Formats: sequence, structure tokens, C-alpha cells
Amino acid sequence: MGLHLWRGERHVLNGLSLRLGAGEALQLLWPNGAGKTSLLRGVAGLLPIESGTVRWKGADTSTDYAAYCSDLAYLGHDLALKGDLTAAENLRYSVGLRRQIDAAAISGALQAVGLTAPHDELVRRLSAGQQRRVALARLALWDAQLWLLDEPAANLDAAGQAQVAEAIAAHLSRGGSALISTHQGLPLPAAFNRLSHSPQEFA
Amino acid sequence: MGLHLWRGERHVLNGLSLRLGAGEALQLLWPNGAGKTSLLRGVAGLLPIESGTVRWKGADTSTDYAAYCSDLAYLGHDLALKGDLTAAENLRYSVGLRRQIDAAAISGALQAVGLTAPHDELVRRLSAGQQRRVALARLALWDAQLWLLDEPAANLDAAGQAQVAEAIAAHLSRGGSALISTHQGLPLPAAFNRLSHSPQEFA
Amino acid sequence: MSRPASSLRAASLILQRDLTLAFRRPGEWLQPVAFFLIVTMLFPLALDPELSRLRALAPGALWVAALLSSVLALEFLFREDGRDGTLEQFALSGQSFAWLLLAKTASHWLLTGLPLAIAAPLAAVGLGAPASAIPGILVALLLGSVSLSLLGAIGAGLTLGIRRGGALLSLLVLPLAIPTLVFGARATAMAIQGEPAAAPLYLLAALTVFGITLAPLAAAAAVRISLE
Amino acid sequence: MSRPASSLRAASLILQRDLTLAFRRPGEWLQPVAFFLIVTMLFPLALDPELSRLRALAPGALWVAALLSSVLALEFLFREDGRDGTLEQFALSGQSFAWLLLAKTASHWLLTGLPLAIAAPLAAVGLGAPASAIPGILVALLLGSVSLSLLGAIGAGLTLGIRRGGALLSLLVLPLAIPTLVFGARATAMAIQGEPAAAPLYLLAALTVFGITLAPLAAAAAVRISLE
Amino acid sequence: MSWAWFHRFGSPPYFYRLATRWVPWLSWPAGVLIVGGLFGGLVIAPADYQQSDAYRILYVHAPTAWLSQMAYTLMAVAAAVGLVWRMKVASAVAAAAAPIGASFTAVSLVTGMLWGQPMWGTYWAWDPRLVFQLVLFFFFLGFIGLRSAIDDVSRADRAGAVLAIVGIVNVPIVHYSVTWWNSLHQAPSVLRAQGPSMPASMLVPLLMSFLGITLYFYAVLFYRTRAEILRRDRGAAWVRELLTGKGKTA
Ligand code: HEM
Ligand SMILES: Nc1ncnc2c1ncn2[C@@H]1O[C@H](COP(=O)(O)OP(=O)(O)OP(=O)(O)O)[C@@H](O)[C@H]1O
Ligand SMILES: Nc1ncnc2c1ncn2[C@@H]1O[C@H](COP(=O)(O)OP(=O)(O)OP(=O)(O)O)[C@@H](O)[C@H]1O
Ligand SMILES: [Mg+2]
Ligand SMILES: [Mg+2]
Repeated sequence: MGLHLWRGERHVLNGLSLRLGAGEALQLLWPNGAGKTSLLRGVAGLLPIESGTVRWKGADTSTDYAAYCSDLAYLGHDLALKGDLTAAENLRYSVGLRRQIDAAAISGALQAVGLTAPHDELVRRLSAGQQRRVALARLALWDAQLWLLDEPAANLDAAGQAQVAEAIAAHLSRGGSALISTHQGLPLPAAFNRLSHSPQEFA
Repeated sequence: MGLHLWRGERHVLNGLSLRLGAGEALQLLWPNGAGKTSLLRGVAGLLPIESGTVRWKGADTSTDYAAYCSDLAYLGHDLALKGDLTAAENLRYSVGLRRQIDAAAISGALQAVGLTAPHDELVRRLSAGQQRRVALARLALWDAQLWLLDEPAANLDAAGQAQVAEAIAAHLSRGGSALISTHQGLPLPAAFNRLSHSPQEFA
Repeated sequence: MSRPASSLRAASLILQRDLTLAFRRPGEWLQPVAFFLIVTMLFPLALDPELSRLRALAPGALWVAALLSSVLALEFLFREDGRDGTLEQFALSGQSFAWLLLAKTASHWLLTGLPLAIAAPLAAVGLGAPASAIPGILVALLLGSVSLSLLGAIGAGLTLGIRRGGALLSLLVLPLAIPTLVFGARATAMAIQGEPAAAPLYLLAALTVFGITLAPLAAAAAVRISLE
Repeated sequence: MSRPASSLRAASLILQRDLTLAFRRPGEWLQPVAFFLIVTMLFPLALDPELSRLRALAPGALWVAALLSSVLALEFLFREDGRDGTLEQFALSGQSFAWLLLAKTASHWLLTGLPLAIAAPLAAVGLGAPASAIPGILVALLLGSVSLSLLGAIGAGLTLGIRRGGALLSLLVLPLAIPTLVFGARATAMAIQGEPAAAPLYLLAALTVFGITLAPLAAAAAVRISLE
Repeated sequence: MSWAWFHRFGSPPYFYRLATRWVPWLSWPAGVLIVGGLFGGLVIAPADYQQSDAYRILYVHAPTAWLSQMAYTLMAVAAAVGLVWRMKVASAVAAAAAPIGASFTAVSLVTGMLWGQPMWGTYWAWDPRLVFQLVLFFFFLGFIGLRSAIDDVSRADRAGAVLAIVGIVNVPIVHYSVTWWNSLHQAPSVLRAQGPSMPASMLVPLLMSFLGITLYFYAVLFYRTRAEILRRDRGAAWVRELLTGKGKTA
């Protein structure tokens, strides 16, 4: 059937059709302006889809959107971190909206992503790369099955990029799926990793 | 002597000392939070330097700052493009502040960076990568000797990154210098290319 | 595997978060109050001295100032959470979006409307109102500011993604706020003249209830559209 | 190799650019005017009906509304150029920064102050001023809006990098603007009563000249600090 | 009962052709009725015993005032249909209706003010009916301003729809304001439960001019909607066919 999506007067996604299995990651290495961001936001339900349906576990996601959301984790260009809260507080408030969480789990997750700055430093004072790490910790804590990541490794140094890849690999090994837009291509375990270089592949 | 620079309560650049020759590029591959952005802004005179001096052509830049500025081109995270102007208009107004320029030069520069979108499309409607190309065209038009580039290849696809590298190489071959912060490392002609992996190298 | 958060818990987290943020930057929520006080002060300055001693001017000055400073503060209701992606995450949290936005509106009111309602009697006394009018003025402004926050949430949602949305926001909200202004000013005038102000206060309360039931839904629709 | 641009050329490019941008989005510069008209409308609504027929209220209502809508519009003087990096490039252009900011302030006045001055006589007539008062009101508002834009540029520069700068901006600018408000309102009142309003108009003009000479320097210093 | 008609209306080419066909059929009667109504009102009808000839502005004031409210209602309903059923034509109708409604509101305000000067001795008073009619004007302006501030057409449609729906509460307020508050403005003398209280020589021209202005409203609405649909669908195959195939229509 295919997914159609417009941005303004531009027909950005033109009858695209793709599926993602459990434990599988699909990396979109499409060129600039090809519609990666639009696709991810469309799948998340943040952009209205002109025609076609997004299905999750066999059901149309628009029928029980709340249930779909609780399986979903979206990380966009904007990290949704508050500069005036510490990393730990940020996680407490934002993860808390979705599930019950305790302080130990939070500081565990922050350690896991290798945030070297003290956890009670205000996020505003962290550099771009450190902030991405905090967002990564949140992603893990959300405990969702489908990850939608828009350029998760942007602004990250080599160590940071490896950490992102590691986090995603761990997620896949727990049976999760991930749809990732990226320009570099992340080093994921080959068995679960699909690469796409242009939207035409799914037409 | 060394350059010292503070951000808030953090001593970000601690007695750094570096020099850059004509036709030379220095790529800073420092990790996140090491102070690349701070260094570039300090050198441009946008951040006050605690102690130490920035010298250009032998003279302290703070004595004749306007003259230094006309030799300088800074491209930061923010592209200084107006979404409601077309690419050509953007260049006309922003380059025009520094030097006299005609329409032919502008459209030549836009072609040179491979902007495929029509030149009278509003910049707002261009994707992140296309906007960077417009900024790159401006950089070339400014016709400055010292380029300070903060992550010039962020958000660019492979073709775009090659174009950035090409533009810088052309600039170097005309005898220009460039100080570049980057995470990937740009493929520049080896003879003029210096890489730095940490600020300690200049302590 | 993990237990989902209840909607009450979610709302209380939002309130906690906003209050913590406000506590870290006390300057921010003091600003609308300061604006309110300055604007009430501008009136006597801009008027003939004899006229400015008229008590009858006090309700008008108070309410116009209150309305303007609420509208000014509104710009910040969703702006920052929109810009940094927090609202997106609210929309994807699986909780009712309208409910989360109601919680945000509540915290916004606590930080801007409530201080305004507390400062208003002071300003009124400064403009010559008798001390006996204080309770009436306080109640009028409490009710009025709640309904302004709620109405304003719709406008703030609609203008969220828009450059220079501030002026458009006032253009959209001020006409909506006219009934609140009229009834609020009338109640205040009656309180100052020592008459019982129950009738306009009931009307204000009705507006507020109406706002609580409908505004969050409209605001949620508006914000969702702005997020696209 | 390349010929540098003169400072006149630079200023005219900035004016051209801002007018082009405004022309592409006419809604934006119409908003402060609409805000002004709505606010003048609010006063009579919030007052006792008999009182609202008082002509004597017109100068106060007009000037408070004009002051508030200028302050509201000020937020956009540097905000966008600051956010997208344009001001950084201005600072690095080799031109005098104060001069470029004066050009920006001029284009801002053309787009917000001038329409306001033109709309004010209309609003005044709506508030019951006689047609003979129109020239006086127009001149008072022309002078007043120039000086408000200039004073405002300092405040806008200081609050540039600040989250929720809008309310803080009004706190900084409103006290500075009190002389303009007082003289402007006096000139308007005299024009409405048919008296010659030269004295307050001279004072307004003096304020404006003072502003033109000093404000750009202060604004440039403020913006530079905010850019760090 | 099938929904086929609904979907048919929702198809831009169908609506375009329909509108093209209807515009002349609306325009001619509109012209005739307006001319007839004004002739009847300005020449034939007797002068009012109280207001002499000033009342004749009624033949413009009342129809535009009524229509301004109808226009708002139509705009809000169309926008809501566009929002709920994703019907693009309905959104186009709403977008096309807003400027017309705003102009009618402006005309009713201006004629009211002109009438107010001889009747009440002032152009403007802060009276509920007048104020809420002005608020209606601001809602039109807000709708237009909000739409023009958003460049994505479909987002603008939906944001505008939310505003239009919220603003609909204002319409009954305008109508009933004279009954709810004691107002300067006179109470309804035509649109009231007991039937009109006016001599036929005044009423007939009034109804004629009302009907004529209504038809005029729809003619302009169809005309503008046509243009709006073309603008929105300019990339679509049927528009290209229209422009190349039968060049005259465009
Ligand atoms: C700016 C001033 C005025 C405004 C904004 C205004 C507004 C309106 C509106 C909105 C209506 C439609 C009412 C409805 O749908 O029920 C209306 C109708 C009418 N107006 Fe005015 N009006 C103004 C001044 C006047 C004046 C001065 C007169 C004459 C004394 C007048 C006489 C009428 C009459 C006779 C009708 C038809 C009433 C009916 O049968 O419903 N209006 N006006
Ligand atoms: N708000 C918008 N209005 C109109 N067109 C848009 C808008 N945003 C994006 N587009 C267009 O939609 C297309 C897809 O954009 P999108 O942001 O999805 O690309 P992308 O693959 O994420 O690109 P990038 O790698 O540069 O981030 C682009 O051609 C762009 O010009
Ligand atoms: N506004 C600020 N106030 C206080 N400290 C800051 C501020 N901005 C940055 N810092 C700190 O200064 C240090 C250097 O920051 P800078 O942005 O220069 O790093 P960077 O090398 O550009 O990093 P990245 O690769 O993440 O962009 C970081 O440790 C950061 O925490
Ligand atoms: Mg993208
Ligand atoms: Mg950096």
C-alpha cells in the first residue's frame, strides 16, 4: 500500500513501504533532504500521514495510539533536556511520565553511557556531546521496544559514537527494533543490521 | 605566554599556544567538551580571552580589530541565514556588508558548492544539508584569509563533506589558513593538513 | 516488565519539575508581577493629576494591567518546552496529552497568575481603593487569572511554532479575554464601592469552569498541530 | 583584491534586507499595531460606562498602549538575528557595530513605530478626541516612538541571550521610558484640549536626539556581551 | 443514505467545476436583487417617522451585519469539517470565506458608525453589541493572521480550524447581546420570534437587499474557493490538464 507524506507542497515520501522485525535495526543513510526526519516523525505519529498506515504488532497504530506510544521511544534533533535541571533530575521527570523509576536506576543508566561530568551538574553546563549522552541514558530507561533515532551520533566524538552503537546493540539483543537516520553508519552487529542508501529501495 | 579562557567557572583553555601558517589547515579532533568551540570563538574575538593574545600578521588583533575582522571568516553552529530570503538574497545582504559583490559572483558561488535547489527557493524550505551549502558559498565569497570553522561538515551527507573539504583545499591553495573543529576529520591535501587530537598538544 | 506511571503521578511530576525550574530562576516568575505593578503605575503618570486621583479608575487600570501581564507571560507557557522537544515527548508519553497540558497550565498559573492575584490588592490600595475592598479584589483576580491562563493556553498552543508569535498571541487571546476583563473589572469596581460583588463573581466563576472543561482539549489539538 | 563596502552601503543593505523580510510576512509588522488598537479598546471596556466617555482618558490610554506595544515589539528587534548567528556576523564584519545596530533600530522603527504613529490618531478619534487634535497626536507619537525604539534597543541588547527575556525587557525599558510617556501624554492632552503643545513636543524631540547619539553605543556594548 | 455526495464535494476537481458553473448563476440574481432592494429602500420606502432619511443606511447595515455572522459560522463549520474529515475542499472554503467575512464585518461596523452619529450623537460607544461585533472582526483577523503566519498549508488549515471553532461562541453573543444586556443598539426587529415588526414597504426592500447580498456573498465565496483550490492543487494532474487542455478556463 505504501506510506505517503507531504511537507508543505512537497511530496516527501512517495509510497514507501518498509517493515522491521524484532531484534532488527534499519539504518537510513539517505542523502540530505531525502526525508529521513520526515519518515521518523511520521512513524512516531508526530507528522500526519497523507495515506497509508503505520502498523505495530499487526494493528494500525492510530487505533490505540497511547498503547503504541508506550512501546515507542523517539529521539529527535531536540533532546528534550532542561538546561536548569541536573542530568539525574532530567531523567527522573521525563522517564517518570512513562514508568515508575527510582534514583538507583537513573544513576546506573548515567554511568552506563559514560557520563563523566558529575551527575548533579546542571545540563546547561554540559557540552553538546555530554548532553547527547544524557539523552541516550534516558532512551535506555524508557524501556521501549521500538527506537526511532534521528542522527543519534551527531556531535559525538569517536568514544560517544561507539557508545551509541553499543546501546543500540544491547537494545537489539533484548529483542528491540530500531529505525535510525544517520550519515556515518553506526557499527552494529552485522546479523541484525540493515543499511539503506536511498528511499527508492522501499518504493 | 599561552591563551587562557574561562567559561563560567571552568578554566576551559589552559595556557594553550598554537600558530598557523599561510596555506595551512589545523583540524581539531578534540573530544566533546574539550573546548573547540570556545577556542574558535576566542580567536574570533567573540569570547573574551582571560589572558594571552591572539596575533594576526604579527600584530595583536585587539589593537585594530576591524582590520583583523576583514581578514577573518567565522562559521559557527548557527548559519546566519534568513529562512525568508532566497539563497541568493542571503548572500547578497550578508556578503555585501563586507565587500562589493555582484549577482554573477553570487550565482557562481552557489553553483560551485553544488546547490541543486533553485536559487530563488526560500532558504527555510531547504534541508539542513542544503542550508550548510549556502553558508559554504558565503564563506568562499567573503574572500577572507583566515577561516574559523566550527564543525563545518555536521549534518552533511558524503557528497557534502567532500565539497567542504574541496572548498577548504581551494582556500589553502590560495594561501589561506583554516582552523577547523570537526569530529570526522576532513580529507585535506596531506601537505597542508595538521591534525590535533587533544588540547594538551599545545600546552 | 516496567510499571506504567499513573496520570496523577505524571501531572504531579510536571508540577514538581516546573516549580523546581522556577525555584532555580526566581527572576522569571517575578517578572510578570513586576510588569503588572509597573503598568498600573503608568496610568496615573500618563493622566491628568486630578483625574488620576479618581478611585473609579482603579478597576480599569488593574484589569488592563493584569490582562496584559498574563498575556505577556503566556508566551512562555509552551514556548520553551516546545523548542527543546519536551512537548514532543509529552505527546509520545502515552498519557493523555490534554491532561499533561492542563498540568502545565496549572503550574504556569501557580507561577504567574497567583502572584498577580496576590499583588493586585496592593496595587489597588496604591490607586486609592479602601482596605475593605481587598477580599473582593483578591477573589476576582484569582478567578480571572485562572480563566485567562486557560484561554491563553489555546492561543499559546496555536502560536507555538511561529516566529514572532508573541504579538499574534495577544491578537488571538485579547478578544477571547474580553468577557473576563469586563466581569472582573465590574466585580472590582463593586468591591471598591463597597457593594456586594457576587453577581459578576459568579459569572467569572462560570467562565473559569467553562475554561477548565474545554480549554485543555482545544489547547492539546492546537499544540499537536504546532508540533508537526 | 576585493573592494570593501562603505558604511552607508552596509546600513542600506540592512534596511533593504529587513524591509524585504517584512514584506514577505506582512502579518508580522501589522501585529504591534493591532495590539495597540486592541489595548486602547480595552480601557473603556474595563471602566464604568459614564467614565468611559471621558475624553480626558484618551491621552493616558493612547500612551500606555503605545508604550506597551513598542515594548512588546522590541523583543523582536535583535532576537532573531541573535538566534541565527547574524549578529555574530555583524560583529565580525569589520563595520562599526554600533552603526549597524542603529540601522537595525531604524528599520525596526519603520516597521513598528511608524505604523503605530499613523494608527494612533484613529484610535484617539475612537476615544473621542476631536479631529483637530490629529496633527499634534501624530507628531507626538512620531517623536515618542523614535525615542522608545532607541531606548528599547539598549534593553533588547541586554536581554538578548536570556530565556524569557520578554518580561525582563519590559522591566528594563518601562522605567527608562517614563519621561517619554509623561511628555507624550501631556502633548497629546494639550492637542486634544486645543492648546498649543509645543513645549512638551520640544522635550520629546530633545529626548529623541539624546537617544540617537547615545543609545547605539550602549546597545552595541550590550549586544556584544550577550553574544559571548 | 449514502455518503457519496459528501465525498463528491470533497473532490477538488468536482468542486472546482461545480463552482465554475454556479458563479454566474449567483452573480446575476445578486446584482438584480441588490439593485432592486436599494431602489426600493432608498427611493420607494417611506422615510421613517423618527429618523427621517438617515435610517436608509439600514439597507446596507443590517444585511452585512447578518451576513458577517453567517460568514463566520460557515467558515467555522467548513474549517471543522476540514479538520475532522480531512476534507481539503472544506478547508479551502474556510480560507476563502475569511477575507469576505472580514470585509462584511468591516462594512457593518462602518455603516453602523455612520448611522450612530445622527442617532446616538457619537460614532462609537462601548456597548456590548458593538464591542462583540468588533470582536468578531478580530476573530476574522486572527484567523487570517494565524493562517498567514504558518507556511505549511495543511498545518495552517488545522490551526485555523481550532481557532475558528473556539471563536464560534462569539456568534450567539453578538446576536443576543441586545437582549441580554440593556444596550444602546436597538433590539431585533426582523429576526425575532414574533415575526418582523416593520411595514412591508420597508421590509420587502430589506429582504431583497439581504437576499441579494447573500447571493453576492456566495458568488464571491465560490469564486475565491476556485482560486484557492487551483493554488493548492497546482501540482496535481487535473490542474495541469485544465491549464494546458482548455487554456481559457484559467
Ligand atoms: C458601530 C455600530 C453598530 C454595530 C457594530 C452594529 C451591529 C449590528 C449587528 C451585528 C447586527 C445584526 C444583529 C443580529 O444578527 O441579530 C445589527 C443589526 C441592526 N442594526 Fe446595528 N450596529 C451598529 C449601529 C447601529 C445603529 C446606529 C442603528 C440604528 C439606530 C442600528 C440599527 C440596526 C438594525 C435596525 C438592525 C437590524 C436589527 C434586526 O432586525 O435584527 N445599528 N447591527
Ligand atoms: N517545514 C517544511 N516545509 C516544507 N518542506 C520541508 C519542511 N521541512 C523539510 N522539508 C522538505 O522535505 C524534504 C525532507 O526533509 P527532511 O528533513 O525529512 O530530510 P532529511 O532526510 O532529514 O534531511 P537531513 O539529512 O538534511 O536532515 C526536504 O527536501 C525538505 O526540503
Ligand atoms: N555557557 C557555558 N557556561 C559554562 N560552561 C560552558 C558553557 N559552554 C560550554 N561550557 C563548558 O566549556 C567546555 C568546552 O565547551 P565547548 O563548547 O568549547 O566544547 P567543544 O569542544 O566545542 O565540545 P563539542 O564537541 O561537544 O561541541 C565544556 O566542558 C563545557 O562544559
Ligand atoms: Mg533530518
Ligand atoms: Mg562545539
